[in-house]
Amino acid sequence: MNRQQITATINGEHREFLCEPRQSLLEVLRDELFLTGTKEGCNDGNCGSCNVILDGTLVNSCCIFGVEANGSHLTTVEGLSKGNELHPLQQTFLEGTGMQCGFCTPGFLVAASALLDENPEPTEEEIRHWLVGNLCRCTGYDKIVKSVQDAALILRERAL
Amino acid sequence: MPIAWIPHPMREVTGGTEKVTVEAANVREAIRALEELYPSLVGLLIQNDQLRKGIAIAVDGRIVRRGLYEPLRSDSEIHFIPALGAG
Amino acid sequence: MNDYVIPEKLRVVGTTPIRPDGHDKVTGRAKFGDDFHLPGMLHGKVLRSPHAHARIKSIDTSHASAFPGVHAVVTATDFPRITSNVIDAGEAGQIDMQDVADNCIAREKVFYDGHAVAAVAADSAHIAEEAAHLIQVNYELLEPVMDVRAAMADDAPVLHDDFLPGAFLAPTEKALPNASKLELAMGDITNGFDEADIVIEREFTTETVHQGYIETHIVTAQWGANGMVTVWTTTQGQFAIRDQLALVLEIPMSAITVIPLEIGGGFGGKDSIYIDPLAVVLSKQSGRPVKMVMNRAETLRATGPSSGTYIKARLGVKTDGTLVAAEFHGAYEAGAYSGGPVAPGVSTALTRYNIPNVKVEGYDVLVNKPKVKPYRAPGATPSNFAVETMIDELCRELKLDPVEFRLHNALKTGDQLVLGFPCPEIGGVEILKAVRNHAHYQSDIGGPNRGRGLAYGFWFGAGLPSSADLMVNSDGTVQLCSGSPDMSGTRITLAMQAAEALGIDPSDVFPSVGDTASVGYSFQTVASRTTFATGIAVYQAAQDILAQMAERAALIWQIATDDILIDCGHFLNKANTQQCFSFKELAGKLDSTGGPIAARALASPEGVGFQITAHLVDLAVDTETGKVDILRYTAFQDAGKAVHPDFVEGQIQGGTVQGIGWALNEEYFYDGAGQLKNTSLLDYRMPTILDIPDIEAVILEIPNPGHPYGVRGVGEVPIVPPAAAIANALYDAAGIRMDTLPMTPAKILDKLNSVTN
Amino acid sequence: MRNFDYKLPTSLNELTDMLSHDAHTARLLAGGTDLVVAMRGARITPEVVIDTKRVEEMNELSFNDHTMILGASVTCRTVCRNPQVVKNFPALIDCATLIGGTQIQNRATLGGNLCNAAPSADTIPALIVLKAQANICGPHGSRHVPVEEFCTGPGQTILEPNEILVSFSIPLPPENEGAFFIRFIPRNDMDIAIANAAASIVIDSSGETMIQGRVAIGAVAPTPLYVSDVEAVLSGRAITDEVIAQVADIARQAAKPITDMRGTVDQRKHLTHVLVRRAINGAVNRARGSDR
Repeated sequence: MNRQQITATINGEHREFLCEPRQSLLEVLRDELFLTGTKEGCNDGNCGSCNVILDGTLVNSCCIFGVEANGSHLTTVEGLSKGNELHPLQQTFLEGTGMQCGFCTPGFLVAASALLDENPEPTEEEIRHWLVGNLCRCTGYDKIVKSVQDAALILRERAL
Repeated sequence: MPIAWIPHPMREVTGGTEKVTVEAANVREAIRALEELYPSLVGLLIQNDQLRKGIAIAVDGRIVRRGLYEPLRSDSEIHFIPALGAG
Repeated sequence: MNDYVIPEKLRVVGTTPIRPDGHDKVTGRAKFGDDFHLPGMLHGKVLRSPHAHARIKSIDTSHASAFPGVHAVVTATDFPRITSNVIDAGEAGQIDMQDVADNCIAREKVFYDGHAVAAVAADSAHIAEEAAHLIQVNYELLEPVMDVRAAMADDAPVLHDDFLPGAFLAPTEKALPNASKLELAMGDITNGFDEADIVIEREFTTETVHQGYIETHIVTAQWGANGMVTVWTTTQGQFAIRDQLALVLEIPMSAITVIPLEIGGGFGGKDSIYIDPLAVVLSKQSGRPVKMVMNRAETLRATGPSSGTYIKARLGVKTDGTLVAAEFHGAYEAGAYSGGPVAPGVSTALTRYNIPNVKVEGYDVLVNKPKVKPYRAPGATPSNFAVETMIDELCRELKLDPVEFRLHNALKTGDQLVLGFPCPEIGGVEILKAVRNHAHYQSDIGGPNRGRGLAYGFWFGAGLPSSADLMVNSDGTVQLCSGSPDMSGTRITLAMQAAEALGIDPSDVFPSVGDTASVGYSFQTVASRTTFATGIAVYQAAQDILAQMAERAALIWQIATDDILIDCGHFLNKANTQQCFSFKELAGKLDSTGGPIAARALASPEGVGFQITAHLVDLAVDTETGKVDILRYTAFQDAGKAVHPDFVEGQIQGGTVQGIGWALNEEYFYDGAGQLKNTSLLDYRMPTILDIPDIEAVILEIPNPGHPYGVRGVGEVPIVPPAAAIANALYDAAGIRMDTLPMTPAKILDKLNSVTN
Repeated sequence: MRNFDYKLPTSLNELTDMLSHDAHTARLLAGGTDLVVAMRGARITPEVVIDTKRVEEMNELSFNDHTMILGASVTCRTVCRNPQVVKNFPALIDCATLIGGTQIQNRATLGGNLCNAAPSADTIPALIVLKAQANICGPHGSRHVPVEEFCTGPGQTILEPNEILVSFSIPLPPENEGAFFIRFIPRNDMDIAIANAAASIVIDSSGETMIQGRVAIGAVAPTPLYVSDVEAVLSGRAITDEVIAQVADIARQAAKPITDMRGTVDQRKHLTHVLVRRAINGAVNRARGSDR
């Protein structure tokens, strides 16, 4: 088997692992590194459950081969909190009931964190446009939008 | 005495009668009492000593859990209804 | 049967504490179906039929078995041939286990595109998938039948030779091919229509839809050396999985432990087994644990869907707006095996109006599609769409306000239901008045090609068995274990009810979901029943705990237990209220007064509170393209008592959005040969965050006397009226009457063209 | 998924050599948003996958006095964030912001969209009306082909197995030109176009007359279609609803759609008319400077 050695910085940690070229980044994260917070919902780029941040950009890890991540910096949902201190998005999704079953939640959190990194003061419309690649079947989205708005406010207050 | 309501399509068997007063302490006895009046009715309700697939029982306005063994009061009303299921 | 005296003031119920399982879900630590790994685990994949209807002539698995990395290959011959075994699932109906078994792996025939034919376990999922495609199946193709009306025609291809035409068929009535019938009636339908001044009759069709949970079906199974089976899975009911596995595999229920993992959405679709027995037998044959993960295409092709329908309905009304007669005929797809949602679908079709003369008939129709599964208020969305659009038509014909018309005809407490018995406590009138008084109803529509629609919806819900264990810890905290998987926050709603009953803080109750070896039997998390029915089990267990603790206080004070007053988490000596233990203080004394205490309650509550709702929608339609934009949406619903109002609002919003998807874009596309064409979330078009405005949820609380805090189920009914509300708004906007779901831009455009021509 | 060899060349020469070696069994990987999915579904089963993300020429985005050079592996995100693209080519922004969600736009490339050659590809009609040229490199040198000649059928292109789409050259538009892209989908995002259309219009100084114009339509023929007949009809005509409708009629006639699960023949022809009208109006507004 043509397994290749891959090196990447994942959630701030240096990681080395072997992967077959046919393994997606999602499979590698879940099956080789046991970072199972990143979810598979559709495996073809249509639901956003597998979202990670790759070298500063939000991507669907199901549509990327693991070998493509060689030398990259990755952030997964496991990297959003600092130890036991939740990211403001995690806090607001929790307090604002921005989730029901919680399965799509890691994808939404990662996607929303990428948004707030780029745009600390998004309008509701900007939030909805940014998150259109993330499907949620439980909430009807309203509480997700509000949770993102609330988190943006917390982050802006912290930045003052 | 309890009253048993005959499901609409089964009234063919009862000659159109829609409800029957029965002497019964539970649903099972009520069906036995119906059987004496309308022998062919029981096979429409019961199979192998169980309610037939698709049938559930309501007593006094509540869909009951004990099925054939549901106790009846003297003024109880029994309805045979489609099993509703749920998601 | 008892009606509860609902306390006027509730301390915990009605507040919004944070769910205890939430932290793990926002940090990615929660273990969903695919997040569970065992050492040495193999990966299983299924070979599925590409044909909608075919006889299996032979299967050659030799190439797959010889493929490097493959450890086991199974086909139907590796499973026991069970004799037809009907199990009684109480008020949920009866299940034929032979059908369940055959649906998991096809024996003589395949009945739908995607029907499992064989399965492989290998070192990796990639290897298993490659090997599965080396299995050679020789099929004799049979003609498929994909539409309910075609399936009921005299010359229709017959799916099952031993098919029974149903329990509610009159003895002399001729059975239809592939269809079982049920019938309900009250009053005199002929006289009723004679009394009517206006009679309209309309026909409707709706397409097959899927529940669309984002997590697919996943199971891990381990056959132990001693023949004990352990299954980790994502399910709405661990006991249902265990019982069905035992019956299909013919092993004792006690030999199987099903451990429910977190569930990534179900909506009714994760209530039974699919790949579970395949994983168990692959594990038995390989001697290794086996995980199986359905991909999205498999999930769409082989699980879930809810019925497409054909509906014909007739309504009779007097000029004063009084509904006097109604006739409803609904044919619902059952899929490959009988047992679709026709009974609740047709039983709720008219139930929210008090109509004296009614006849309802329903057909459960076999077609070459996956066996349908419950989907949130199963069957009610298509029937509601039909009747509520006809009501709207009558309102316009009679120039009556749609709220006033519905108020005039609303089903009230004590009115006779089509099921035969009187309606229990129901808040329909209050709901309709809330619509009338709401700013949305009184606002201007504000622009051309815009319209407003109203629809009114009803759902029964169910009780069914639930268990709950409570154990008091010496520090005064409480363990709560139930058998109800938590799909959307029920750990906290159960913990809140325990805290309310025990007089303690909800943060002192730790709720968990037990496996089949550790908690009493519980029916699935379905039918809007967990907060209601499992809540009653929790309440009963809490009463037991309080009684046991009162005995301890009595022991300490050397008085009779009857002399103990329990008040909001305190135990007092009635004769000397200076003598008082807080819950925590008394918990600390349990060890020294006879040992720890625990309580278990198994409840099967019958006092189900019916669900009633009204939805109001504003939309705009692009008359050149047929595209609909939802502008404003308000849903009014009776929650009985909202235990956790944020989650009730979430249920209303989420169910409404599923209903909007069903209304506008969601459907299965089969080609002429019965192959499903839209097997991805690209082409199975569920609503995105850009398709939906804020859904305003207006929660009313008309207590259900069948629950100690007045709770009704809330989860299902929100999906019932959206399709009709949108159709009615489309008429308001563009003068077109939609008679089919989904109301895609293409269909809207066709209607617009037929109106202008 | 069948296994394969993954290669990561760092120059165009290296890439050309690799491709020549495995021409019939290799596929080029850019963003992967189509390729990975197609491979997972076994619709494409390459033995070698050659990643183009490190090839400088394919990742170039530069401007000279007359032309934009847009590397085939430049992502939609990069395109959308480049102020000069935003200023000069709003029609490219129209389509590049419509391809999938944020996550897809961050990976998907215009070169990939063209080479995938879907009839419904959203960037191709815009590239056509912007007179984009595909710069192709092969073992025997390079050639330059107008984008409208690139696709030959669903999933089929003029590329030889050993050829590579390196970049696009797109002429900078004059001040009085506007271009616009629009598509129709049932939802508000995340769908494949049932039909789409792009138009570029050059207007005179009065702002009331069209001097030149190009129209392209998609999802209504085996390939995205350049509707060449409209140029003659547009030129020198006053900007009126009648003229625009006349142009849309020509596009509708040029459309040769099929019925599939996403749309019917009639619906697609009708939509072509609607979308071409809207695209022309959008392009005119931009040419007038009223919506840049």
